[in-house]
Amino acid sequence: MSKLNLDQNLINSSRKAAKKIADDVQEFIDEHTTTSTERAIARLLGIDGVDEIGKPLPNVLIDNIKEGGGLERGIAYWLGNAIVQTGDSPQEIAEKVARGELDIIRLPAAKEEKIQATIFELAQEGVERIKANRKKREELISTLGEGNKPYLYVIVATGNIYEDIEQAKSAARQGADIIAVIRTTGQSLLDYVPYGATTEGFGGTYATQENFRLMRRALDEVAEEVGRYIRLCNYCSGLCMPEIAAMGALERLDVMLNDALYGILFRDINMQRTLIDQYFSRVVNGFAGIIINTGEDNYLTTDDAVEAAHTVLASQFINEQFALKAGIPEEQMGLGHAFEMDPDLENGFLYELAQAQMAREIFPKAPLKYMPPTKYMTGNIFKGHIQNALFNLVSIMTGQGIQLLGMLTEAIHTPHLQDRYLAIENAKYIFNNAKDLGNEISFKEGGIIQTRAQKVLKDAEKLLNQIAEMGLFATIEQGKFGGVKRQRTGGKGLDGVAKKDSGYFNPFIQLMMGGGRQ
Amino acid sequence: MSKLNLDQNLINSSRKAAKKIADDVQEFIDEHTTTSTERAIARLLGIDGVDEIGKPLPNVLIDNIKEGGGLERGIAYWLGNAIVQTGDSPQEIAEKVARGELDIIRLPAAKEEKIQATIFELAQEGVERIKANRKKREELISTLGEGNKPYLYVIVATGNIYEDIEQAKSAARQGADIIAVIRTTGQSLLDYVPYGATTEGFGGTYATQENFRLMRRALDEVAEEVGRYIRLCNYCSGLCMPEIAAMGALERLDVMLNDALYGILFRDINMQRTLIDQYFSRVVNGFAGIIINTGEDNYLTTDDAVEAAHTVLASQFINEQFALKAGIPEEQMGLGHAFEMDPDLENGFLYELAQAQMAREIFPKAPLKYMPPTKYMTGNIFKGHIQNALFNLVSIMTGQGIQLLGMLTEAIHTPHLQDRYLAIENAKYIFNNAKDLGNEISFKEGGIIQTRAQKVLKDAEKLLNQIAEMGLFATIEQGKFGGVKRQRTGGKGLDGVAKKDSGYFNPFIQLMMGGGRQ
Amino acid sequence: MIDLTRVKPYGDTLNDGMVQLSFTLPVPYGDEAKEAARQLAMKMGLEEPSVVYAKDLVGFTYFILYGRLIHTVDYTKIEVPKVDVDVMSKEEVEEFIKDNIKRDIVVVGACTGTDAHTVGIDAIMNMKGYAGHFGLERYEGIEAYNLGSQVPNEDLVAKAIELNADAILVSQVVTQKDVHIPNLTQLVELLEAEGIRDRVILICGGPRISHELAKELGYDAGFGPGTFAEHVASFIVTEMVKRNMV
Amino acid sequence: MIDLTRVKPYGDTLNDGMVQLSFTLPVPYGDEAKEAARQLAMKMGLEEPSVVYAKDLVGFTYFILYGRLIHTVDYTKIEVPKVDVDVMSKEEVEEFIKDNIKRDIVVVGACTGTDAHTVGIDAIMNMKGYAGHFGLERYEGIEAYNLGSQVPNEDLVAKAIELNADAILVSQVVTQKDVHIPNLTQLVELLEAEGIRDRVILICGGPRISHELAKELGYDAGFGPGTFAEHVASFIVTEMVKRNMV
Ligand code: B12
Ligand code: B12
Ligand SMILES: Cc1ncc(COP(=O)(O)O)c(C=O)c1O
Ligand SMILES: Cc1ncc(COP(=O)(O)O)c(C=O)c1O
Repeated sequence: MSKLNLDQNLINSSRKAAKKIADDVQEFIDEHTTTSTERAIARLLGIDGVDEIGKPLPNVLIDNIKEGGGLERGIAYWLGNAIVQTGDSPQEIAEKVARGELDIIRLPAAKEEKIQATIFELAQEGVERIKANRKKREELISTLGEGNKPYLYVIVATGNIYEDIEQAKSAARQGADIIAVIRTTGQSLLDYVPYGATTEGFGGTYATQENFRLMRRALDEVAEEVGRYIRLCNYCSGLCMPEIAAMGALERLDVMLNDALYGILFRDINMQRTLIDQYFSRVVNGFAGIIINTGEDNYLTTDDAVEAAHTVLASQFINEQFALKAGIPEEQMGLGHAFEMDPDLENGFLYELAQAQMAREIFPKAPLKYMPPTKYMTGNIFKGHIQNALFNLVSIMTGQGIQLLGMLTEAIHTPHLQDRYLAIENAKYIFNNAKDLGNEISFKEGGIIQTRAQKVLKDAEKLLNQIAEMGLFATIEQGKFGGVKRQRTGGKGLDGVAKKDSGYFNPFIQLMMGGGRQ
Repeated sequence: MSKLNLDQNLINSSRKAAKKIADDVQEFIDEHTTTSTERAIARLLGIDGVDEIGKPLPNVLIDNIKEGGGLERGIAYWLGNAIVQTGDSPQEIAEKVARGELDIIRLPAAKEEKIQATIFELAQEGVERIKANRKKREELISTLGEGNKPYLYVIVATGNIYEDIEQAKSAARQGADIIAVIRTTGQSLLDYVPYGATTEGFGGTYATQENFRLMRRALDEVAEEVGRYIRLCNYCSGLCMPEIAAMGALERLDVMLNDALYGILFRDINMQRTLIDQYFSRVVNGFAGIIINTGEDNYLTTDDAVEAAHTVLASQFINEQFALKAGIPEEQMGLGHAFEMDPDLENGFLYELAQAQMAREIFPKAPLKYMPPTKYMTGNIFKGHIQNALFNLVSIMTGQGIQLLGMLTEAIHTPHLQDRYLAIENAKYIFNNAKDLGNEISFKEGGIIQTRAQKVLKDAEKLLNQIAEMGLFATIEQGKFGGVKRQRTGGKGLDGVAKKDSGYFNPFIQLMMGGGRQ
Repeated sequence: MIDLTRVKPYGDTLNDGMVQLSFTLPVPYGDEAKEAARQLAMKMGLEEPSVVYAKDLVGFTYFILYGRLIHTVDYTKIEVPKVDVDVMSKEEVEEFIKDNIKRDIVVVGACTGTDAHTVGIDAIMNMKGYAGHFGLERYEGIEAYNLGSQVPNEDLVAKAIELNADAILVSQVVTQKDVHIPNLTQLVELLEAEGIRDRVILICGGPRISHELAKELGYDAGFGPGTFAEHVASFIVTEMVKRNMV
Repeated sequence: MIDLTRVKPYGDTLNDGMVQLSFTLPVPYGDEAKEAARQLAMKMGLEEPSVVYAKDLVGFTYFILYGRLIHTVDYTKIEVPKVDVDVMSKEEVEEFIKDNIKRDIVVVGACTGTDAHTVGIDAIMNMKGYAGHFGLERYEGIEAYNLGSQVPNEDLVAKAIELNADAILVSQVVTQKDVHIPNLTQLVELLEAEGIRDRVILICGGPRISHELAKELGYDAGFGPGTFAEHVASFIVTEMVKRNMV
């Protein structure tokens, strides 16, 4: 039952336009691959570790085929061939390449079917491991239980995985349901994933597979202690989207920041690269049962939350379609939005309520990811704490899925132990004290709230149809999202994009999309 | 238009019962006077100052007639007679009595009509002075303007009137609309009003006429500066209710704490004394255009806010009737209630909303005085700041009249300068950001909110009819309000009660109630 | 690893010393005001103090600061005087009285001086109790007399003598400008003057009362926030046996 | 009366010294933890420190305290280095350029290093500006080039040389663990190595940047929160004339 009286025709038209946008781009995606996609495949086939100068073996391997001009055919082919020819395991092959003992592109070519069979068998192993993780998660949730929605999501960001673990455990004990380990500043621009446990980051901690593993273990321990499954979140964005998805799937992460456009707009990553990368990353996330979080909130840090509200909705529609293409069910679509209006705005609370309720009604099954006030947070921690309280109130009134808790020190530093405690206390208080408020109230016909939501929907529908007309690439070139303009061939990482040749194959797309999930 | 679907029959029945309760008590009141009522009359007739040992002249005078057995006839008579006989002014007479040069009860008796004429002329002067104050207030409001409702009400309580002035001015600059000068602890038990400017109080500042004057002047100054009339509030409770009303009327106070039952329950003042005292104090407040604030919030500090909610409503009905009897228009009835439920209560916010909306609908014209969380405030100033935010939100959603701002340090100390600033900021933020929320929403038919309000009304109606049956005195003896039991002849101040004799008269009742107000 | 002999505040890294402060200075808003705040923070031993917020309160300026504290505290050396008693449940206390005291004990309580905050003493003494813990009135073997609020010390002492009280409970909630100190002290003096100080167990309580303070003032025990009747009862009965007041 | 040579925090009475603090200690919750917090507060120079709230964070304890500071600060002796310029409006700046510089001036800006927070530099440079104050791009007589985010210092210097820039604007928002300090320092070194340090007006800004810090690091000026384009423009044009860069 709609509280907002939204026009279902506008919703349908928006969704149709978004589908057209995604269809167009998907054609382009299907014809291309990237270095990071191939590295992710290598990882899923069991390759890990670094060479003697610390370069990750997936990079070593993909650089090897890229330099040899073989990126177009994809690592699955080359690795399969190498296995057939040498009888070595993928890891052994990678190590040999690293030591300069092998150039896999120069090996004689085995039979196509042989290669495929070999690779598919190996791929199946990776897939099984991920399936097992998925099952383990389900088991733990069914035995331990889990928090109520909105899940309380907090970040840790000390830069040191061991400190992060202390902070994360403490947060779980206070009531957090999801722990996100923020990445060190700039990691998204690294064209490789660092290796091993790390203790030196700025404003965040390196995303590495070992760090994932350490934190996963710590959270499983504390979950037993508090009797509630604690979800682990990391960032599947930047130049290594698909690789991080692979690592997350292997280490049983539960939530991933994963947006089709974020890297383009906010990290100036080349748009072709990001769009191709996001596809495979989402296939993996979807299969692994990972909830993705899209980053529409970011638009509002560079654009105005009142004026640009429709771009958030438009982006949610687009992200939804890209996610569907990658086989992600609605229940795993943590579409993003944010409480980012100027607190001095008269009736701003009503507009925020309208926006959040609108998202809820348009994406009824999605565990919407709601982001707190950040831009208008100041050093006034007392006022900030109330801004966060109103944010929490809107969330409980509109049934959001994931609540990224606002920190009263947002404008000052990454969260301290007590900041997180106070944030959790804030949310718990309000979620409990106003538990059924949403059910209790309805909005005035034609009032401020309804009118606002209807306007935002209408504007989004218009924008989406414009984009469908002109294409996503051109739209971004014109700066329609977040007020940020990017060129089709600009930004970082374009050199990692290659057009697939006819012999290209990626076994995981088939295994993960093809009903393999049961 | 009712949002709560309240049963109008229950409201009517409650009001009728409350009227019966007040009628019964008024009969008793009309037959009695008190020392403090007589002292108030003395003050209104122009008597002020202290004797050589610091005893206020109004006390000197009334003690004189009381000791002489003349209290029953009232000071107006004795003073009138003394003026007629001596030709002195009231002040001169009081001074002579103080010096032991005169015993006004032993003077020969003049003619009744002569005495009355003399006194009424003098009384008329007092009345004119109050009328002028009233007019001055209206003028200032119309030239300077005033804050929007809910008025922001803050307290100052340094113990030192000069520090209070600094704090009050600063608060006005931050946006406060009403400044209440809290009284020093225990003043309500003094059977006299201290004299002069004072600088030593505990948890509050003595209410003296000079302190009123100093603060009034300071607030008028700052009002010019901020372009907004700033109201001054004090406490018209305790053993000197009518006197403080007189002082407030003379010094243009705007708001007075003034409850028919508070002194009985919370200061253990004799119930006969308080009920008689409240009557004349309210006549004066009403005439002076002063908004009274009743103290139903106090019940919830000693009783449970969920269970005792109906006692708050019942008391509001009773206070309304007593106020009507004293000629106070609804627009001056700041009936009290409070946001005092345990913050850990599931859906507590909904119950608070129900209570506040109910008060709004039942007393549509009253500038309801809404009191903040106090009992469940803790040393956790951060959580406390959000408790106050929710309180502010309920207020703006339900159109309260006067918002006593919650202090984040409520559990720690009387407010510091910055506590008040933060409280004002909190309220302003929420009042503006959720300005029209109340207009925008309606409550579910038969939902938690409606059901709760209906239950509270029903329980109040039942209680009021019980009280009407058994009488107010007996009800209080049984501890129905605030869980506090008081005996009819217990508590402080009974010795100040006297039965009027046939020659008794109080000129001000006639002048102030008798349409004298134009 | 944490060195408990040199404990420091913790923000997000061990020994980072992070502390938040806020205060108002009676100086006009501006860069000089902020610098004054910073300098005060440095005098407090904060490194890199940072004024994260400053608000003009007209003639006054309000500040919020963060900084890193250089001071440490030796946690291993800390000893806090505590009420030294095994807390019993209501039933255990009742059993204990039956077994060891063998008569009803008399407890008189009040909120004294000008203090009118009865909720605390009621929580301990009245039937209903507090947060689900019954009050002393409901204890078998305890006769509890709650005199209420604003009771002069003289009246309390008179009542204690009249009832031959075993224990006196005093509640003090208003502590502004330390008003409770002379009031609490005067009670001890009165009891001594009457020569009955040793014959009663003298206990005070309230949100700002600690056992340490109570002892200093000459009380047998002091109870702060979070006290329930059983804490007080356990102390009284154990102490009575210890002192041979049976 | 206030003695400005001995200023103290103000709660509700002059010189009461009232300060609020909060911090976490890595020790388990309990009376000893509270005492540790109190002792730290005393070391900070707080009299009668009172732990008004303590929360068990399991292995850690969070505290809120109040106390009275004994320290004072001499307000009359405080001097804060400030950007010393009369701020002109956009129109006045444009006039000033026309009258005194008589050519277009070139300003290059960027958010450097790994910092991706462009909102601040955009606020100063882009057309739209900030809070109703237009950015430098819109100034007649100013050619503004905003290079965006995550710009390596090398690229910035190269661009400045290419455009023959009169002023370079650098934004630094991420200051965690002082990452901005080496980055800002390196830029100065690069400019010196290229021999053009004297030929440009070098300015940095960001929420934690003060003029004082900027000067220390070898910049001509530093701008913090609340800066608008006109502040920066006024400084640049005034300084250009002062340095005879016309
Ligand atoms: C309720 C209340 C009132 C009610 C009291 C009603 C009543 N009959 O008790 C009313 C409205 C009347 C009131 C009035 C005033 N109040 Co008052 N009040 C409060 C309030 C909101 C709650 C106190 C409370 O009930 N706490 C709940 C009880 C259960 O807790 P507790 O008292 O700490 O008791 C526990 C323990 O301490 C212990 N305990 C307590 N006593 C004893 C005794 C013994 C023997 C033992 C063993 C244990 C024990 O056990 C209890 C249970 O665990 C507080 C603020 C707050 N949130 O704390 C202000 C507060 C206490 N009040 C304050 C003030 C200043 C006043 C006034 C003086 C203001 C004025 N100038 O008019 C007046 C005057 C009262 C007077 N003459 O004493 C200040 C005190 C400041 C200070 N530190 O000195 C406070 C802190 C508010 C503030 N920030 O200004 N108040
Ligand atoms: C928006 C934002 C983002 C956006 C940035 C989008 C964009 N394109 O700018 C996104 C989401 C991308 C982001 C990401 C991150 N952020 Co961020 N972000 C913020 C946020 C919410 C607001 C910053 C802002 O826009 N302020 C508004 C502008 C107008 O203010 P300003 O920058 O101070 O600018 C004014 C003045 O300082 C001055 N000024 C600024 N620059 C210059 C330059 C010159 C020459 C002059 C004259 C003046 C001047 O003039 C401006 C106008 O008055 C702040 C928190 C907050 N509320 O402050 C966190 C914050 C700055 N971010 C933070 C962090 C840690 C990050 C990340 C590193 C987190 C991570 N590990 O992923 C990432 C990575 C970013 C990176 N590589 O740099 C921290 C920094 C902590 C610290 N003290 O170091 C903050 C404080 C949040 C927090 N508490 O953790 N962030
Ligand atoms: C979708 C998405 N990915 C990633 C990030 C984190 O940014 P990065 O790791 O690129 O610094 C964010 C931050 O908001 C985001 O929204
Ligand atoms: C009606 C009323 N009068 C007076 C007071 C102040 O109390 P006193 O001055 O009696 O201490 C209050 C406090 O809540 C009140 O509600």
